[in-house]
Amino acid sequence: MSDPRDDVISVGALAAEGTHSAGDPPAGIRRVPSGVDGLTTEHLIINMGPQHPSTHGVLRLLIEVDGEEVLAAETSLGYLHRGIEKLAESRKYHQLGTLMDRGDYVSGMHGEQAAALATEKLLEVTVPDKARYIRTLVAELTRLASHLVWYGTFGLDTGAMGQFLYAVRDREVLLDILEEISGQRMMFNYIRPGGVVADLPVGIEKKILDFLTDFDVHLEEHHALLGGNEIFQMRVKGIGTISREMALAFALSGANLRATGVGFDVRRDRPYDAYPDLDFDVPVGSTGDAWDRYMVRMEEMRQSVRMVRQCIEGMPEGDFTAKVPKVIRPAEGEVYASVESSRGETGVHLVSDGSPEPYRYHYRGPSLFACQVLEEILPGHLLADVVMMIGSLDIMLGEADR
Amino acid sequence: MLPDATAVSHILTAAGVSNAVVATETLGVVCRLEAASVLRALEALRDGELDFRVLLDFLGADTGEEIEVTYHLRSLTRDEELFIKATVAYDGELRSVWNIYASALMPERETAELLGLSLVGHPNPKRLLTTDGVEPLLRKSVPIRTVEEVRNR
Amino acid sequence: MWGKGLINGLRITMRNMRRGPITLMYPYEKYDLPERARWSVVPVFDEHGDPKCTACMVCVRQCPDHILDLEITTAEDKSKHIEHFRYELGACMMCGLCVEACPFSAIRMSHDYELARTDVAALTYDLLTDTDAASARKNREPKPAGAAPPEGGEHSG
Amino acid sequence: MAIDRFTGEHSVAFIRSEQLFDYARSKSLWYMAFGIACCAIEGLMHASGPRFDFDRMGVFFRASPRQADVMIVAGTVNKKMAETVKLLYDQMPEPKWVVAMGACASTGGPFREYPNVVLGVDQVVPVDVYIPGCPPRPESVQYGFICLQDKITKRTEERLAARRDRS
Repeated sequence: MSDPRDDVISVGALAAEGTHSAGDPPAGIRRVPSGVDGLTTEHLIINMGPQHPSTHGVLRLLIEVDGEEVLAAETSLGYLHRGIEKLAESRKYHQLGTLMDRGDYVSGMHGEQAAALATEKLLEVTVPDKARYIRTLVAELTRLASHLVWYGTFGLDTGAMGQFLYAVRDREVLLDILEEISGQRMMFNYIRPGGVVADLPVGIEKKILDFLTDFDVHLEEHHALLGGNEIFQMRVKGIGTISREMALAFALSGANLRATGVGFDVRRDRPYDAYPDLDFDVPVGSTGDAWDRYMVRMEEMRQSVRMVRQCIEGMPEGDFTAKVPKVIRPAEGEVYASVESSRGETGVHLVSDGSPEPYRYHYRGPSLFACQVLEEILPGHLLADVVMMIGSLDIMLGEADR
Repeated sequence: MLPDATAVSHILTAAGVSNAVVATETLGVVCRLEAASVLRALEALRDGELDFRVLLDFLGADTGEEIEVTYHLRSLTRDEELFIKATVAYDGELRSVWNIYASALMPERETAELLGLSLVGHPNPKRLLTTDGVEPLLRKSVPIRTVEEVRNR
Repeated sequence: MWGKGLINGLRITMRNMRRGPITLMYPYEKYDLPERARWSVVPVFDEHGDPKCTACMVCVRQCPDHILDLEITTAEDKSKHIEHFRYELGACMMCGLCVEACPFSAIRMSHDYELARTDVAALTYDLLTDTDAASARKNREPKPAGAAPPEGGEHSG
Repeated sequence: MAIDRFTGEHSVAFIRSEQLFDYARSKSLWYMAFGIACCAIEGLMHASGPRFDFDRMGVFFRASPRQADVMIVAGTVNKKMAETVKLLYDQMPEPKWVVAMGACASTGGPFREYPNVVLGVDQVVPVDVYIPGCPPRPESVQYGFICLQDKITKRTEERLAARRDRS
């Protein structure tokens, strides 16, 4: 292994190439120690996780440090390996949602949507317009809920506490809405092949719009509270820079990919459900550091608010589900369907052999690919920045381990 | 979305990959090759004019007779997707493609472990998800727990 | 300017202070669960107080986790008697698939979320024990036709 | 002895030190957040959030097992994780309690058919309170802690009764 000091990232160079305008770190603050002359230090291996408050689940990192500088890191997964893929082979098609909910457990709707889309591709059914809109509506509400978790815990990693409480406060209202629509707060089991389980409850539109009116204000406050804080900016700017080439090589997706400047969004480029009818922007970053990922996710929340409004305005009349047999027996075949979940491209690779259960069910969790890139970006940073990088990648171990 | 099948086979022939079958299936454009030529084919596709720069996903499946591995490639410049399939025997070796696509690092470890293959040419061919002694769980011959077992735990 | 963000943050905190508390004092006040909320499975009884379950086993087959189990005995006249309708609360994920599948609405998802148990044995219990299935009662009902004895229903015992 | 009248079970003025300690313990259950999966969001994040406010009950988040009285195991425990659960449980000071939160920690839940999943955390460490639900509401967790408080107070009474019988 070559000396990791060779490719140490220096902040000065980044600030020069980056397009950040406001709040560059003050002069004299060096993020990366350039090594202490004349003193030999012994390398230390620090075990972080699997039970650690800021690894966002059960990620385990073995970090080799020299003083405070990270020399190498190894990611260890599998502490939440529950066999979603294996169990899906013994589940019927309409039961797949219960497993997918628990894959990426913070944005359950997207998992259900991916499973339903894959099954519909095999079945070749057309989903009614109303069902498409309801699905999009709940998926965007879930994205807001999921990004609020990321926002709250990302702040906790820096040591901030207040914004976490505000994020949870807003999320409570969202979860109440989602509970009223689907029946549970996190494991919705709402989206099924062919449509959704039940129509939207009466009067929910008003509740959602009331929430959005508040949330417009709250979101700007969230952004000002965390993103406007100089301490936070100093801690995230120039941290964990992922180049465009690295992002493509590691197959990153979602906000992590868009922060590097690649504007690929499944909602826009592989449109599904009601997204072709909606008007929304895909935010992209420029340098691909933690600050860009933060900004992209904040902008995504604004776009989600826009999309929820459009869904409510354009909600068509009609059935909420297509006619789908009770026991789904799709024809033999193999399909891939993907959705843009909160963390990236959640894909389902489904092989059917004509029986009521899938033959092979593969779940592409975007977090698995984000976990891989950690090994690459951690070396050269300080130990305290490790948690910032994990937080900024928004890793969900449920879908990495599956 | 769908790449031109003739262009794909043209690139593969130019790279010296013989008997590759390119066809359009329900999945998309699927290219079936021998396991030995996967590395060469992937390298040619990545650097070729179709520009498949991203290995979006990697998975293996137990077909009952052998293991079928699938490489899901995506080209962002041309907005196209391609699936490469190859088969490996049960006691066979899975050749790592990590130096062509870095995103294969962990999915390959996972596939090798859960389907009981040995991983060759990988920088860190350890188990990823399970502990030592756990059977290759994704194989069809390895059963899940029965209803009686889970009820009388 | 250095420090502008901090002052702005304090201003936001002050604004939030004026928004009033949202705390739910749980043991003393409870949140009104919405209509569709799904918690533990409970049986549904008809107006006579008899369970509506017909022991058709659809819910048992539908449950992805195999947490429901019906032990039935069938009499000569094909009527079913439910010995045990076992429910593993500890493994239930409250997905509602059994309730959706039930053709007679004989089970429903209750709103009871205070489910903590200190004893592991209490995680598995019977929803119904030693009762006739509804279909068995229906078969039998026309014969007595309003006479007093049918209430007893002790044919099995 | 005349002094027995004042130190007996029904005395108001004097309380056994054990009773006092257990009363104090039951009102300040500091938990170690063993958030593994989905339940961590509901039981640890939302329960300590502003709406449900676990701090009201004296239940407070600790990141280290050395400072904790209760371990909330929130999520699926698999064979790889089981060693860590045991390790962290052993590090907690006595007296200690374990709350199995959610279906997975109680019995293995939706994933119990998978051979890599441990059928409930009680196969690894002794569990005091099981909270069914997938995931349980934050109120369910709070109810579980009320059950645990009852259990702690009852434990003292039982122990004192046993000692009285012996003497």
